[in-house]
Amino acid sequence: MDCQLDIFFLEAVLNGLLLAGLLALLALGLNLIFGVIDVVWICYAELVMIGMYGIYYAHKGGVPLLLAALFGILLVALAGAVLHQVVIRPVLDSAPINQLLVTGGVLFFLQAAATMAFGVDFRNLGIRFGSITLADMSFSYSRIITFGVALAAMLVLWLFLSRTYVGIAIRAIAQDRQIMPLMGVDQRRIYLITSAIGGGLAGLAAALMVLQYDIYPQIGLQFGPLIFMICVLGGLGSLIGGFVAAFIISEFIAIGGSCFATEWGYAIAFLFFMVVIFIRPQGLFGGRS
Amino acid sequence: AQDFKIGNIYDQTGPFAAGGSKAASIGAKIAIDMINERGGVEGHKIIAINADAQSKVDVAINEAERLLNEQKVDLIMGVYSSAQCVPLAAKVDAAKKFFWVNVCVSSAVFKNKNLQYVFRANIHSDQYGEASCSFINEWAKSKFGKDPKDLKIAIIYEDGPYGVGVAQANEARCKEFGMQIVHKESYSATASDLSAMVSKLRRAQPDIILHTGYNPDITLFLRQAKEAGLKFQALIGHGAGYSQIDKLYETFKDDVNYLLDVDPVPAQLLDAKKLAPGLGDLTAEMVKRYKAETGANEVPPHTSMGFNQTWIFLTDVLPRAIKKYGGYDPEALRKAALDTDIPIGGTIQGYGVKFFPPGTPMAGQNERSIAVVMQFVDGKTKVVWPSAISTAEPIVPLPKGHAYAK
Amino acid sequence: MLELSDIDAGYGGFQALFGISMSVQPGEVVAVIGSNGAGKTTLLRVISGLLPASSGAMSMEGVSLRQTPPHRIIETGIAHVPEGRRLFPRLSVESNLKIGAFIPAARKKFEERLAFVYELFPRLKERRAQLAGTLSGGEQQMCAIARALMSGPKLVLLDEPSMGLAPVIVAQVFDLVRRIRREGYTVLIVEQNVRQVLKIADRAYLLEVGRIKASEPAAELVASDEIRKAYMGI
Amino acid sequence: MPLLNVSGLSKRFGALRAVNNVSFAVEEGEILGLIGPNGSGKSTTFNCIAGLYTPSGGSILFEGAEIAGLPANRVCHKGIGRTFQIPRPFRNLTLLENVALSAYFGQDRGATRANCWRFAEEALALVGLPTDARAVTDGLGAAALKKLELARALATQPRVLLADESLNGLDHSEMEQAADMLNRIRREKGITIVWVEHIMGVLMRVVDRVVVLDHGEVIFAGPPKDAQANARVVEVYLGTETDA
Amino acid sequence: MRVSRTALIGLPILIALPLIVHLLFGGSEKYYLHLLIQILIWSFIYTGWSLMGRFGLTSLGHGAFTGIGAYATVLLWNYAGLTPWLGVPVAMVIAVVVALLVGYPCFHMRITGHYFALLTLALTEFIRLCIVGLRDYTGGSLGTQPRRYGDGVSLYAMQFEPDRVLSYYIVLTLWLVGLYIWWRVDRSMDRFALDAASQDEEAAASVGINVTREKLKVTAISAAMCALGGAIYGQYQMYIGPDTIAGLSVSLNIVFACIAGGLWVMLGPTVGAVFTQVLSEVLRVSMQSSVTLQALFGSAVLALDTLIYGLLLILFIIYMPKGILGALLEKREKTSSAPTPPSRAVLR
Ligand SMILES: Nc1ncnc2c1ncn2[C@@H]1O[C@H](COP(=O)(O)OP(=O)(O)OP(=O)(O)O)[C@@H](O)[C@H]1O
Ligand SMILES: Nc1ncnc2c1ncn2[C@@H]1O[C@H](COP(=O)(O)OP(=O)(O)OP(=O)(O)O)[C@@H](O)[C@H]1O
Ligand SMILES: [Mg+2]
Ligand SMILES: [Mg+2]
Repeated sequence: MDCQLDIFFLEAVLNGLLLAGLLALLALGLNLIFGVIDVVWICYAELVMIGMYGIYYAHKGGVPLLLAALFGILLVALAGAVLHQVVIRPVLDSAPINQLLVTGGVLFFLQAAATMAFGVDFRNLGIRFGSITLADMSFSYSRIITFGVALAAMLVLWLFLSRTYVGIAIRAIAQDRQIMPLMGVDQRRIYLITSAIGGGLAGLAAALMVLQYDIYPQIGLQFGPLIFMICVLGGLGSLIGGFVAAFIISEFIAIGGSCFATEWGYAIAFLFFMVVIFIRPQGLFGGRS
Repeated sequence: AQDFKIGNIYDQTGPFAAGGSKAASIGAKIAIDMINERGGVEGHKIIAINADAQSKVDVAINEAERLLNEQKVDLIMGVYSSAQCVPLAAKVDAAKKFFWVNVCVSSAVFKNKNLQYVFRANIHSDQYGEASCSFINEWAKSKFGKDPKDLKIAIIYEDGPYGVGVAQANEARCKEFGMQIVHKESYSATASDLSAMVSKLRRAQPDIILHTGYNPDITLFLRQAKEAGLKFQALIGHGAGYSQIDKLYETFKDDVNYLLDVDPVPAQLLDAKKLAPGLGDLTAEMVKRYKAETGANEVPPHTSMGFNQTWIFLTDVLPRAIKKYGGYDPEALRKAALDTDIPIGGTIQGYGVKFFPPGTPMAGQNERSIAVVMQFVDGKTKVVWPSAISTAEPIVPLPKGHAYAK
Repeated sequence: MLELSDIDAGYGGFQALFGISMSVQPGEVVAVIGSNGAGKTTLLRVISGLLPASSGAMSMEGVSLRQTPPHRIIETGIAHVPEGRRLFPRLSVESNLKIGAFIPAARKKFEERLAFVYELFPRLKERRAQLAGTLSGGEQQMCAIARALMSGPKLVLLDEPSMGLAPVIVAQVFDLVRRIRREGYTVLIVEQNVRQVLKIADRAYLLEVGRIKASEPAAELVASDEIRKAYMGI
Repeated sequence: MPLLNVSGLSKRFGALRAVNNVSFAVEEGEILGLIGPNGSGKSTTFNCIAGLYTPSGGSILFEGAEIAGLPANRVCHKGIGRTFQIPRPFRNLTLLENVALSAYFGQDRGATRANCWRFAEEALALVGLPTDARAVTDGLGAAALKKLELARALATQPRVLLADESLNGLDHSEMEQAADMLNRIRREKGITIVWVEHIMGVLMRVVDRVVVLDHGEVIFAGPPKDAQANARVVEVYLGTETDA
Repeated sequence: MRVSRTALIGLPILIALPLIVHLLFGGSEKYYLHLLIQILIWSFIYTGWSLMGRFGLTSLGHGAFTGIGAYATVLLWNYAGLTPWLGVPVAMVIAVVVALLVGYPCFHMRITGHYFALLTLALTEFIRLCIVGLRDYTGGSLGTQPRRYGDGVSLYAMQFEPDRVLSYYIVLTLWLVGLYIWWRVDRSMDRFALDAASQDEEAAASVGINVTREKLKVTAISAAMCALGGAIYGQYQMYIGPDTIAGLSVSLNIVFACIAGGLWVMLGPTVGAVFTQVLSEVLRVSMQSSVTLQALFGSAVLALDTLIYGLLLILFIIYMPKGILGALLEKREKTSSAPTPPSRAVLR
C-alpha cells in the first residue's frame, strides 16, 4: 500500500469525482425506471450502447455533433418506450424476477443485434478536447463537460419531477399506482413517458460517453455491473441515493486505485458494497424492502 | 485422393473478434485458398471447417469436440485466446489428436506440460519480455542517454491471461538488465476509468512504459494519459490491441506516432531480400488478398500469424507426413512436425522453425520464433528490433512536440 | 345526476355487488351504510371506474360511464376520496393538490381552486410544504378532500372519511362534509359511523352482502330499531 | 398467576406511539375482548405478543416466562396462536396444506407427519371448511378466509388464541355461529381467547371481560356491562345515545 | 416410492442411450456423448438451483457455488494431493459455509426479490474477482487444470474423461441423485413451509415456521449440489476457468435455463438444460455452416444465434412463464380430467 497524500492523490480523488458525474447520470435513468415502474432494466447499458452507435453514425454521416447527440437521445428515448411497450408491459403483473430476466433477454438480443449491424470493430469519433491544468493537476474538458451536463440533467429532471403536472404524476405513481385513475392519470401513458425519459437519460449518457469511450457491442459489460452496484447501494429507486452512491463508489475506485492497484480499487468498492448491504439491505437511501 | 480437413477455431464474435482473431482467421483462409489453387497438398484438397468460439472458453471446447469427433477433422488449428488455448491443448493432446496453434501466445500452453501432439510455430509470451527489455537495453545509452540501471520502467497490463503473462516476462527480463521497475499495475480490460493509474504513473515518472492491453482499455489509457499530461520517453505496447494500429490511428491520429509495439512481425514489413527466395511474393499476395477481402489498408500482424502458421503446416509438415510417414494421422503429423527444420529467414515472418523436442520444458514450442519491436512512424510501421532484420532505426525518445514527449 | 341500474361487480370469481340500482340527485348528501364487507367500497370503486362493473348501466348527467376509461371518469365531474385517504405520502401537500388538478380542464383553474381550498381549509395552507405522510389524521383527511375538489367535481364520493380517526377529529370531518355541501357539491358518502352520518345525510342506502336492502330518508333509518341494533352496536 | 400477562407494553413507529404503556392480564380459560377505535393499537398489541413486532418497552409474560422480543415462530411454539385481521392465506397451497403445515410446524417437534394431516382435517371441520384435499385457496370469500385463519391458528394447538376481527365479513347468522364456535373452542379445548372485534352486539355477549384501548392506552378494563356504562368508553368508542 | 410411467420408460432409455447413440451416429458418438454428459451435469446443477428458485429465492449467486466446488476440488488435488473423493466433500462444505454466511443475513433481514437477486449477483462477482485475483494459485482468468494422474481413467483422481461411456454413466447417476433430492424436498413438509414463506413470511412465522432456518436448509442443499456439479464439471472437462464454471454468465445461464424448462416440476430444469444446450449448439453450428446465411450477412451471421437465443428468452418469459415442461403439463392437465375445484357455495 502506498497511499501518498500528495497532489497526484488529490488529482485521483478529483478525477473520481468527475467520473461520479457520469455514473450518477447512468444510475439516474435506471433508478427512475425502477422507482416508478418497479422494473430493473438489466439491459440499461445496452441502451446506452445503441445511443452511442446512433450518435457515431449520425456524426460520421455529416450531422453536427450537437445535433447527432440530440438524435441519439431521441433514439434511445424511443428505444426505452418501445422496450416498455413490447417487453415490459406484458410481464408487468408477473413475478418481479421475470421482469428482471426478460430484460436480460433483451440484453443478449441487443448485443447480438449490434454485432450483426455494426460489426465487432471498436469505433471512435476521434473527437478530442483539451484539458485544464491546475497546480500540476490536469482535468480533461470532456470529463468536466460530462460532469456539468450530468449535474444539469439531474437538476432539470428534478425540476421536471417537482414542478410539472406530469412530473408530479410520475412521482405519485411510484407511491400509489392503484388510485392514479382517480386523479385522471392514465397509468400506461405515464409509464411510457417514464420509460422514454429513462431512455433519454441513457441517450444523454451515451452522448457524453462517445466523447470518452470506444464504441463496441459489449461496452455494456464495462458499465452495467457498476451501475447496478450503485443503484442497489443507493437504494433501488432512490434518485438521491443513486447520486450519493455514485460518488461513494467512484471515490472508492479512485482512492482504492491510487492506494493499491486499479484492479483492487474495484474489489474494494465491491467489498464495501457487500458490507453496507449486509448492514442496510435496503441500500443507503432505500425506503422499501 | 481424400480431402484433408482442417478444423479452424477462431473468435468471430465477442470482444476478441476485433482484437485480431478475425484478422488471423482471414490470414489462415488465404493460405488455404492459395494452397488449393495450387492443387492442394500431394493431391489432397484442403477443406477448412470454420468454427466460431465466440470469445468463450466453453464454446471453444465444444467446438473442438465437434470438429474432432463429429466432423472428423484431421487436426485442430487456430485459436486466438490463450484462455482457450490452454485447456484445448491439454484436451486435444490427451485425446491423442493433433493441434497446430496459430495465434495464442501464452507460454503456459506448453510450459512443463510435455505435450506430444500440440505444436506452435508462433512466439510465446516470454519472448515479449525478451524483446522489449532487450530493445531498451540496446538503446539505453545511445538514445535514452542513460545506463540501463538508471532507466525507470513502468509496467501496466490488463489482468487477463495475456496481459499477466507478458507483464511477468517483462518484469523478469527488465530486472535482469538491472532496470528499475518504478510501477507495476494491473487493471481489468473492461475498467471504466484508469485515471487513478495515470495519476500514479505521473507520480512515478517512468522513462518508459511497457503496456499490454486490448482495445477499449488502450484507448482509454492513451486518452486519459494525454488529458492528464502524462509524459514519457517511450511507450512499448505488446501485441493485441497495439497491433490494431489502424484503429488507434483513427482515434488518436498523430498521438500514436512513434509508439512501439512488440509482436511477431507482419510479413509485409520485412525486407524480402533478407528472407528466403519467393517469400516476398508470397507476402505480397497475402497482403493483396487481405486488402481485397476487408478493404483495410493496414494488415495487422495477426493476419501474418494466421497465414504463416497455416502455410508452414501445409507446405512443410503435411507433405512430409504424407510422403515420409505414409499419411496424416496424428502420429504421422507429430513425427513430421518434429522433423521440421526451417532456418531463420525461412518463413514470411522471418523466423525459422524447429520445435523443442519431447521431454524439454517447452516441448512443442518453436525454438526459433522471434518477436520484433515495431514502430509506427507517420503512417508506416517499421521494424526496429532486432537489428538483424530491422528496417529502420528507432526514433526514441519521443521527439519534442509530441503529445506525450517529456 | 348519477344513475346506476342493475350493476353487478366482483373480484375475479367472487361477486361483491348484485344488481345495484341507485341514484343521486344534485345537491344531495346520500349515505351508503352497511356492515364490513358489504360492498360499500366496491360500489364507490365501480362508480369511479377503479373496478369495472360486470354488467348493468351507469351514467353521470346522462353520460354513460361504462364506456369511459377509468382515468377519464373524473372528467365527467366525479371525484373519489378513497378509503384510507391514500395521499401520496412522500409528496408535499401542495404537490398532492397539484396532482388532483391533473386533468387539462382543471390545470387551467389551478390557482383559483388552490386559493379556494386553502380558504376552505386554512390549516392546509399552513402545511403546504409539509410531506403529506407526516400530517395528522384529520389534516390528511382535509388534504384528501381538498385534492378531490381540485379537479372541480360536481359529485364527491367519500369512503369512510372518519375511519381511523379519534372521535374529536371525526366530528371535525363531518363538519367538513357539511361545509363542502354548503359550497354546492353533491356528496355520496360511505360510513361505518352510522349515527353521525345519518345526521348529515338526506337519504341513505342500506347495503347488505352486495345488495341494496333499503333506501330511505335518513331520519327514518335513525328511528328504526333494527338499524340501531345492527349498525350502531346498541 | 395469569396465563398471559402484558405489562407496560409500548410500541413506537417513529414518532407514533401506537401502543403506549398497556397492561392487562389474561386468566386461563377466559375470553377477553380487546376493543377500541380504529388505530387504537389492538392489532399492534397482538403483533407484539405474537412476535411480529419487537416491543419498544414493557414485558409480556406467558406462563410466567418472558416472551417479548421472541421471534414469531418461537412464540407460536410456546402456545400462542393468532389470526390476522386481514387474512393472509398461503395462496399457493391448498386449504388442507395451509392447515397441515401449521399443525406440523406449530409445535416444537410436536406433530408427526401423519398426525398433522389428521389435525388439519379436524381443524377445518371445526371451523366449517371443506376437508377435501384438493380444495384450493384461490377464490375463497372473505368469510371463508376468516375461517381459514382460525383453522390455521387452531391447528398449531395453542393455549392462547389471539383472534383479530374474526367476525368481520361474516353475515349475521354466520356471526352467531362463529361466536358459538369460539365459545366451544374455549369450552371443549380449554383454549384461552383474546378477541379483537368491532361487532359489539356479538362480542359483548360472549366475552367475560373487556379491555378498551384508545390511542394506544388502556382506558377501561372490566366486565362488558360496566364498559357499556363507562362514559369514556362510550365517548371514544361505543358512542352515546345522545349522539344518535 | 411410486415409480411413475415416465420413469419406467425413461430410465431404460437413458441407460441404453450410449448404445443408441452408437447405432445412430456410429463413429461420432464421442461428440454426442460429450453433449449428453454436459447436459446431464448442467441438469444436475440446474436442478440444484431450482430447489431454491422455485421458492422465490432467485439467486444469481450460484455461479459462485459451482466455482467454489470446481476450484476447491482442483486446488486441493493440485497443491495438497488430496484425492477428489475427499476434495469434493470439502469443496461442498466450503460452498455450504459461504452460502450460509451470505444467506443468514439475507434471510434474517428478509431480503427478497430484486435485492436478493442483485446481492447474490454481487457474491458471484466477488468470488470471480477472488479467483482472478489469486492468480498465483488459480491461474487467474487463464483457468487451471486438474493435474493428470496417469494416462486415461483414474479412479483415485476421479479422472474419467477419456472414457465417454463411463463418464456418461457417472453423470447419469449424479443426475438421478439430483432428481431424488428434488423429489425428497418436494415431498417434505419443509417444502410447504418454503412455499408458505415465499407467499408471506410473517404469516409463515406466525404458524411456527422458522423461516430463516428453512431457507438456510434449502440454500445449503442447493449450494452443495451446485458445488458438486461444478466439481464434476471440472473433473470431466479437465479444465476450470473463472468464466466457464464461475461468474455471472454461469449464474445467468442457470436461471435462464430453469425458467425456460420450468421451475416447479421435477424435470423442468433438465428440460431447460436440454433446451438451452441443444439450442445454442444447434444454432451456432447451423449459423456457422449455412452458406446462404453467410452469403446474405457475411460473418455477422455468427451473432445471429445469440440474437435468436435472446429473442427466445424474451418470448418464453412473456408467453410461457411456467417454462416448457410446466406449460406442457398444464396443457395436458386441462385436456384430461380437470380436478374438481371446491364448490364455491361452501366457501363463501
Ligand atoms: N381486491 C379484492 N379482491 C377480492 N375480494 C375483495 C377485494 N376487495 C374487496 N373484496 C371483497 O369484496 C367484498 C366487499 O368489499 P368492500 O371493500 O366493498 O366492503 P366494504 O363494505 O367497503 O367493507 P368495509 O366496511 O370493511 O370497508 C368483501 O367480501 C371483500 O372481502
Ligand atoms: N408497521 C407499522 N408502521 C407504522 N405504523 C404502524 C404500523 N402498524 C401499525 N401502525 C400504526 O399504529 C397505529 C395502531 O395500529 P393498529 O393496527 O394496532 O390499530 P387497530 O387498533 O388494530 O385498528 P383497527 O381497528 O383499524 O384494526 C395506527 O396508527 C397504525 O397506522
Ligand atoms: Mg370499505
Ligand atoms: Mg387492527
